[in-house]
Amino acid sequence: MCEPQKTDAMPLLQVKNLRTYFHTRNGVVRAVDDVSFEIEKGETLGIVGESGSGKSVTCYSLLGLIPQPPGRIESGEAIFDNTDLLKCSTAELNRIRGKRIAMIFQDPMTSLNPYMRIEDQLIEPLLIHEKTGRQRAVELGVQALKDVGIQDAAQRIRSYPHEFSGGMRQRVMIAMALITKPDLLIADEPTTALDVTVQAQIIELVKRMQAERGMAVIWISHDLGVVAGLCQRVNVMYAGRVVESGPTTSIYRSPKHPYNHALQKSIPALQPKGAELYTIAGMPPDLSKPVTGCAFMPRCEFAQDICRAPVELKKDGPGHATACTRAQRGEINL
Amino acid sequence: MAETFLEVAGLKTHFPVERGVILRRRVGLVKAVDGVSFSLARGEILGLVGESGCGKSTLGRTILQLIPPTEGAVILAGKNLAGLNRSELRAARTDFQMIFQDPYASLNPRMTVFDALAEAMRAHRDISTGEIQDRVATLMQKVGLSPRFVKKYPHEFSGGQRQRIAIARALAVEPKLIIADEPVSALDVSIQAQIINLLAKLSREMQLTLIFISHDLSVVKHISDRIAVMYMGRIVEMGPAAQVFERPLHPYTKALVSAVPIPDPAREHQRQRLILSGDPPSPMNPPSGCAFHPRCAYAKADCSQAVPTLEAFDPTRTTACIRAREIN
Amino acid sequence: MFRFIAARLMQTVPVLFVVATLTFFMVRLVPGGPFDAERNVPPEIKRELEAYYGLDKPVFHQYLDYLGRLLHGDLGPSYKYANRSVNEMIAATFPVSLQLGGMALGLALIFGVTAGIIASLRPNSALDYTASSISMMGICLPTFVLGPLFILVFALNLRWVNASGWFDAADRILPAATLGIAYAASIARLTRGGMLEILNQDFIRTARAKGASSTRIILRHTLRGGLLPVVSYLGPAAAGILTGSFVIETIFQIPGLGRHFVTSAFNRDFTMVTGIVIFYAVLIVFFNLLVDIVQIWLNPKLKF
Amino acid sequence: MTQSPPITNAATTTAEPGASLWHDAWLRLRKNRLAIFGGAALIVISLFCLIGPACSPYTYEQQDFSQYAKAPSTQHWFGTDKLGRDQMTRIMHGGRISLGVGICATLVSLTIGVLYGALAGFIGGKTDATLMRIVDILYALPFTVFVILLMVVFGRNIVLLFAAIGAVEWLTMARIVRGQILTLKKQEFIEAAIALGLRKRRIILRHLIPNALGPIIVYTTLTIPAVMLLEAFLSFLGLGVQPPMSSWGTMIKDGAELMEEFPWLLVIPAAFFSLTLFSLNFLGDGLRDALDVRTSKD
Amino acid sequence: MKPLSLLLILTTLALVSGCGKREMRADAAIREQILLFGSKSEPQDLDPHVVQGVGEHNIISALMEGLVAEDPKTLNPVPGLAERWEISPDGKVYTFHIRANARWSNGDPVTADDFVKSYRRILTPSLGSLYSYMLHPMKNAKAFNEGKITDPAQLGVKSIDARTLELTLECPTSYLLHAMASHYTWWAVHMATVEKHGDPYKPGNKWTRPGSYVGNGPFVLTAWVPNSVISVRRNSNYWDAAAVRLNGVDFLPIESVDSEERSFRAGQLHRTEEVPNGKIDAYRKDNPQLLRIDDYLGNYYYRLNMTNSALKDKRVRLALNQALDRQAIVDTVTRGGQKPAFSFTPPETAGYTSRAQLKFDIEGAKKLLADAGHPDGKGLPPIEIHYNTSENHRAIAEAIQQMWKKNLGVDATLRNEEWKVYLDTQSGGTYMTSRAGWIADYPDPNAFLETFLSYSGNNRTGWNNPEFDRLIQAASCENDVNKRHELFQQAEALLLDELPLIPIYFYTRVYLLHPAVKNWHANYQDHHPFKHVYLEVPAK
Repeated sequence: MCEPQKTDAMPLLQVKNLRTYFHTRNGVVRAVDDVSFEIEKGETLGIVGESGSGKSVTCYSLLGLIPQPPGRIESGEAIFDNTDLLKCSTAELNRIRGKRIAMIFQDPMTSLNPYMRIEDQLIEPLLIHEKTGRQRAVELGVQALKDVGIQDAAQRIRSYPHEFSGGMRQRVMIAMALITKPDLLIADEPTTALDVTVQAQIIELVKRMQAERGMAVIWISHDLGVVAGLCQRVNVMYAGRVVESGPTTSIYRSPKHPYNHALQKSIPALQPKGAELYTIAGMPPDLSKPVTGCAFMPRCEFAQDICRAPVELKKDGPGHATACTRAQRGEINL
Repeated sequence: MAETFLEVAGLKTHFPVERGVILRRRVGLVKAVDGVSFSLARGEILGLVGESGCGKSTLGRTILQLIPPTEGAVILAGKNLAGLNRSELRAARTDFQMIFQDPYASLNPRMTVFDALAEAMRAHRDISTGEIQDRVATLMQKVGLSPRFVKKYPHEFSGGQRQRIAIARALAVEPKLIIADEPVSALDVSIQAQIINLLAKLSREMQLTLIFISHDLSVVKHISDRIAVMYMGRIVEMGPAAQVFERPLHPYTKALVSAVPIPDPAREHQRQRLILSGDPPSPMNPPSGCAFHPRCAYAKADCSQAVPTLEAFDPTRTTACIRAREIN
Repeated sequence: MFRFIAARLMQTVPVLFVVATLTFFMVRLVPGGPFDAERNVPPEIKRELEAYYGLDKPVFHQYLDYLGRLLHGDLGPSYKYANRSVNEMIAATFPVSLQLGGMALGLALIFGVTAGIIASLRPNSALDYTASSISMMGICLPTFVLGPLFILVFALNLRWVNASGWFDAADRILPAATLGIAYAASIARLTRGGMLEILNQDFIRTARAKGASSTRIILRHTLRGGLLPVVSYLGPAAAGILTGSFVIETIFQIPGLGRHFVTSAFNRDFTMVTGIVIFYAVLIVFFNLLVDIVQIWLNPKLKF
Repeated sequence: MTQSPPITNAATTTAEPGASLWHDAWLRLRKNRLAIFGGAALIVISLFCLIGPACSPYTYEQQDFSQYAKAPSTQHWFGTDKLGRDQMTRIMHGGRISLGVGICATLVSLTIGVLYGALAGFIGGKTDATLMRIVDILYALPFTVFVILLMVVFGRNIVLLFAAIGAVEWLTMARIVRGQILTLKKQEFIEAAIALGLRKRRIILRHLIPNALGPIIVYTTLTIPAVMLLEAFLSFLGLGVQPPMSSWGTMIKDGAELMEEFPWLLVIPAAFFSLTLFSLNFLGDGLRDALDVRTSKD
Repeated sequence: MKPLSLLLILTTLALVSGCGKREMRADAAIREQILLFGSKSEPQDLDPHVVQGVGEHNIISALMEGLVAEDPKTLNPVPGLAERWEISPDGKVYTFHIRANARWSNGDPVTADDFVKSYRRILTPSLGSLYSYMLHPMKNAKAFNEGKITDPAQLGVKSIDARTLELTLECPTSYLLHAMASHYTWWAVHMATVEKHGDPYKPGNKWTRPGSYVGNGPFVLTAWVPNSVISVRRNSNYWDAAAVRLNGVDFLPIESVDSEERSFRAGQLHRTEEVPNGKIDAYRKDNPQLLRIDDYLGNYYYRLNMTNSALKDKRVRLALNQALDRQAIVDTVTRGGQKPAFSFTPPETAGYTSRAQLKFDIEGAKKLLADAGHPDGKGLPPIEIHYNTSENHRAIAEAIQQMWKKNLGVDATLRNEEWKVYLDTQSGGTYMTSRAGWIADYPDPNAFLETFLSYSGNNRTGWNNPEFDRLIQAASCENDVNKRHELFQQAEALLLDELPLIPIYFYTRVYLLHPAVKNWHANYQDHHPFKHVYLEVPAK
């Protein structure tokens, strides 16, 4: 159920204490475990983390795209324009999805329906949400394709996805997401499957569209480099939790959390050539086993006994927060 | 530089494009690899970069004779692999191995690590069970895995561990050349570093010649001695890794370098980015002349005339651009 | 497309040739001839008959004769039904089987696809299990149980329809239902599997993210791909179903090709058997072709 | 930090036993109640058929004309048939035949189909086209004539029946396996096996077929009931098992015509048949889910 | 469980909505005087000179008539197309006088010449008539039929004038009139029509299609849908059309006994060919008025292969025979009122009953077997019972297998073969014991006994006895009925003593008949001339 809330200076989207668990045969996997963040109108938020860190699940939870079962949203709220997305019925959610919040996905090869023409998929949001006449919708669709830089849009709109390259498909996805002029675009690793050259194009495209339309963007990526150039703020996630959050510059220039720090040290691009790369020992924790305390502790070179105690994300600078007990105590300085 | 260990000369791999379920008819020819020549010294690491579809994986597989070459020679330690018959080739495979991109797909899910490694060892010679056990244990340790896990199945390992197993399997036949096809692109950032370190160490310790294929220039730069940049089936630039990365000669390499995102907001915002427009052209219908000219910021009328050849720019570097000297 | 069809038809020729050859010799290998009867046939008479039908010539000679006639589309005379030709008998019996099979196929598709879709909407729910169990029952109950059961209830007790024969429109109902149920069950399973496969694809998530309703997702996004397995199943199935089922045609006393074929095999009506096999092979080829065309139409990735 | 062994405690060298996919599959299967029920039912039915006759006071062919088609009673739990034979004993024996035909014919089809399909799929190209065309041709051949021919050429016996049915059923199996192999062939581990210089035979037997086992097993569990039905159909034509032996299929067929007069002659064998079929289906579905690599990843 | 519960639910439904049922086809047909006749199998053809089956007889007898017809009750010869005939004292020359008003269905008069031409046609070898030997009693017919003489004029048939036909025989043949009345091979075809549709002396002539068919019987062919229905309707040109009460007959070839029975119950048939034997009891109990069990001129027996070493010993054959409880077989297995057979020829076949009778004597059988060196079956190889695929044959074989096992300790195996394979095995003589049956073409002991002539193609046991051959040959030319029967008695006694066969039972015809069918009389050939049959709504 949607409960309209009366607040004035609300951010565009405010997520509080989101917990999404998967109830699998092998136990409960705590994919997202108490995540809170917010995003203002027109802002770009990056969510960074390794695979399995819960960054995608967070966003899927918001739009009700978690397969249920086995997934279940255990708690939390996500207030979007006075509406709690997590408590909406499917019908209510359907009015928001694709209209006010749009999403693009990691793999453009599989995210477009191979059995439908580009045209039909592209204009579907218009037909569903705006009751646009088909002819008008096609005109808008052609325009949208032109906007994302597809030549011969009027002809190519009749093609099937497999006739397009990966980059072009991702452009189509973007055109499709933006065709209803949404307030928020959630991009789930949209460039991971693409070549660097195409990735650069897509990033430029999203930047441009954002500038033109003033929408907010949540950009999920495992690539620190991509996020660095694009986002104003970044959340770093590890094992289903946000471990560090802050303005992009401070996240990169003055990392506070050892995980964030270690991650940046292991990137070849930032290291001198030929030098042995920094590696993080061990593996991410098994999320089906409950983790008390800091989830990164077993791999952390700064770990001490105190890290076994529960840790919270605490503010430690202007717009910056870290979830590291020792950092919060000022014991480590990276 | 030491003597030549691997020489690839005028290698071409062309695929006919056929249509029709029954009445197969050739509708075109994809020149996936179209005249590639280079040579490597023993223990050298060559980075091979390019966009997807540029032919770098096909080149790798053609060198290893997993795909029969259309033309050209692959001379490994004085033996032309392209000229071997089937049984000779099978026997020769102990000299060169491949590491694949997807560690989930490259291991047989129904075989234990031990079986996979033992099979590789037995493939070319008879050795006793005891010896196999010893060697498997050594091999496991070499790639950083505990020998205790030899009886486990691939699905019980993480992606990074699987990639180590795949590396161990490749090493099991004691090859001299390894081609690693995007070995880290399916792995998480923190795991990537481990695998890169491992490959670098192995190459160093075992005098392995390594061809490291990747689309990620920053990774390639880090590990390679030299870098070859491929575009549309040809090498457009080749040279020492640092030089290619710091001061690219070919416009395409420039674009490639420029497109690499830098995880530093300040640098990222400052730098001048050269963003290519459009996608690579269709390999079935390549542009005339320099294949890159339609996307090239420096293109002139001449560029669509003749296919530029790979020419020496300075003693260590070669490039295939007719305007190389003008623009650099 | 024209070239595709032409090429496929060209390919048929060797297949038919091999089928015709194999069958020709196979039926002659089986003991017993067309003119053997319980009452001894005097050898002189048998000789005359065999001479008339050319059975006195060396087998290879007969074979060449047969192929010669086959080229003209003549499948020869029936040995058993003295005044009829094979072409005539096929022309008389095939339309009946075609009609029966067509109706059965229609029923099977309607019920099978519906049940499959329903089951796929909520996999592993009570609804799914119900739909699956019903369809499994269709597989479990052999037609020779189902047919008599239907007759008992609808013809003998309710008197709604006839117990046998192929005269009124109402005579079509029971056999078509009996024949259709077994196929409906398989189609339901395939549909369920196909739909689930597609529903797990990324692009369905895309559609949901667009705010598409479940109905829209099923009808517009899933059905086309989800039905592909059904289509490829239908090729051989249709050839089988349309050429008639011996059991059904026997139970319901339907003058179709299936019963006629088995009877002919038992009668050692060589020409009839060979003729029907060739006809059947042509149908199989035809339906496979049809299925390929439909698949190409359904799946944009395939090209002629 | 240098090259770090990511797995701690590398001290001991005794190998830990690995959980094979089969073991994993078994663990998953164990949680699927329907599949376990199916498996248990199959075991119970098999034991009933195998051990039952030894415990029965009657033999399957022993006729008692005074007991003409009697309904189930304390004396004959499942009733008697038209020759006054104890139906329970006949069901046990019939089960042996039906299950035997089902399993043996399926094994025949499995062996031929898997090898043929794997060969066609792995070699590919012209060989594949030729092999598959042969399958097409065999599909078009009349099964009835074929079986009569086999019966006649080799004489009638039950082994032949298995062989005949299996020899027909393998066609579909070959197609399925070929399809699987075609997909598997593109997997990197096959390329790796080629790169290792393994022999073709080894690649097919050790790498391809084991990985196609999932669909093969599922199709096998579907083939068994199909074969049992086919046996009934052959009996319908008079080509099935040799009297006085009977199979469930022939019993159902005979019972179907007398369902009004002597319903137990249909209902009891049909119940056994259906139970077996349902059990096989549940087990098959369970196995498919248990062996599915995709589910095993999550 | 499912079928039963489903059945229960549906039956309840049926009872609830039982009212307002459709009118049954059979009831409508009674008003229309159309007989709905279940005729088992699709006829090979309707050309009386080509076909061979019993089923074809029913249809052809509606379309054609012989010179002599059958009395509907006794089947004794009565005038048919011929109004009268004379027989020469030596019994060798028959002269028939054809009715003046006998006409073909196209209006042409029936002439003596039609018969001459027809008999020439059926005896012409190239036609390949399977049943032409029925005419062999005619002078020179056999020689002509076998191609030994080619001049048709030498045949013992000639037209004296347009309406007078003279038949000359080889031997006096006492059953000739019976044969001419009951067997279609003796009937004529309209040669002009046959010639119009193809070579009359070759098979495959298409004159027998609806619209082309020209007959001289009470009905004409109006429709023929293969495997579905053959309709005949009143022939206004029939000489006795006024006496015909049916408007027509629909023959429905229903191969499956069970389907046929269900069709009868669903009101789609007035008469069935058979009754599934599992259902006979139910009818006997609940609907005896529908069930007909008529004695039938046929026997069911087991052939014993005389070339088989185990069966060469007469004592073994006798033992096997004496161990059979025939009464139990007919009571429990066949259940159709069949008579246990203790002789080969059915009792009262044209006034003949075999004096020699076999017996059921287990102790005697055991002793015989022991005498033969096989006490309790020891040393005797398993007796293989060969039969063709059929529920009944199987059940009987299973019962006999049990009896031999139980009564003699002899093992038996069953060998079931598909019909044509079975025939092939039979004629190849590669069986041990084998199920067989024989239905007489005409009511005479000869029809049975001649099958065991050493040169008969129907013998198939390898048994040959010159004395037997001599007796049968003598009987066939014997004009005196008593002397003739005595010869048969001797022959049969010889046969039963040597026992190359084990008679099991004499056939009955078990079928269902709608009570509305009138003038339908039980008789041992199951012939019910349609001319006399009519339908009448039974009084409620």
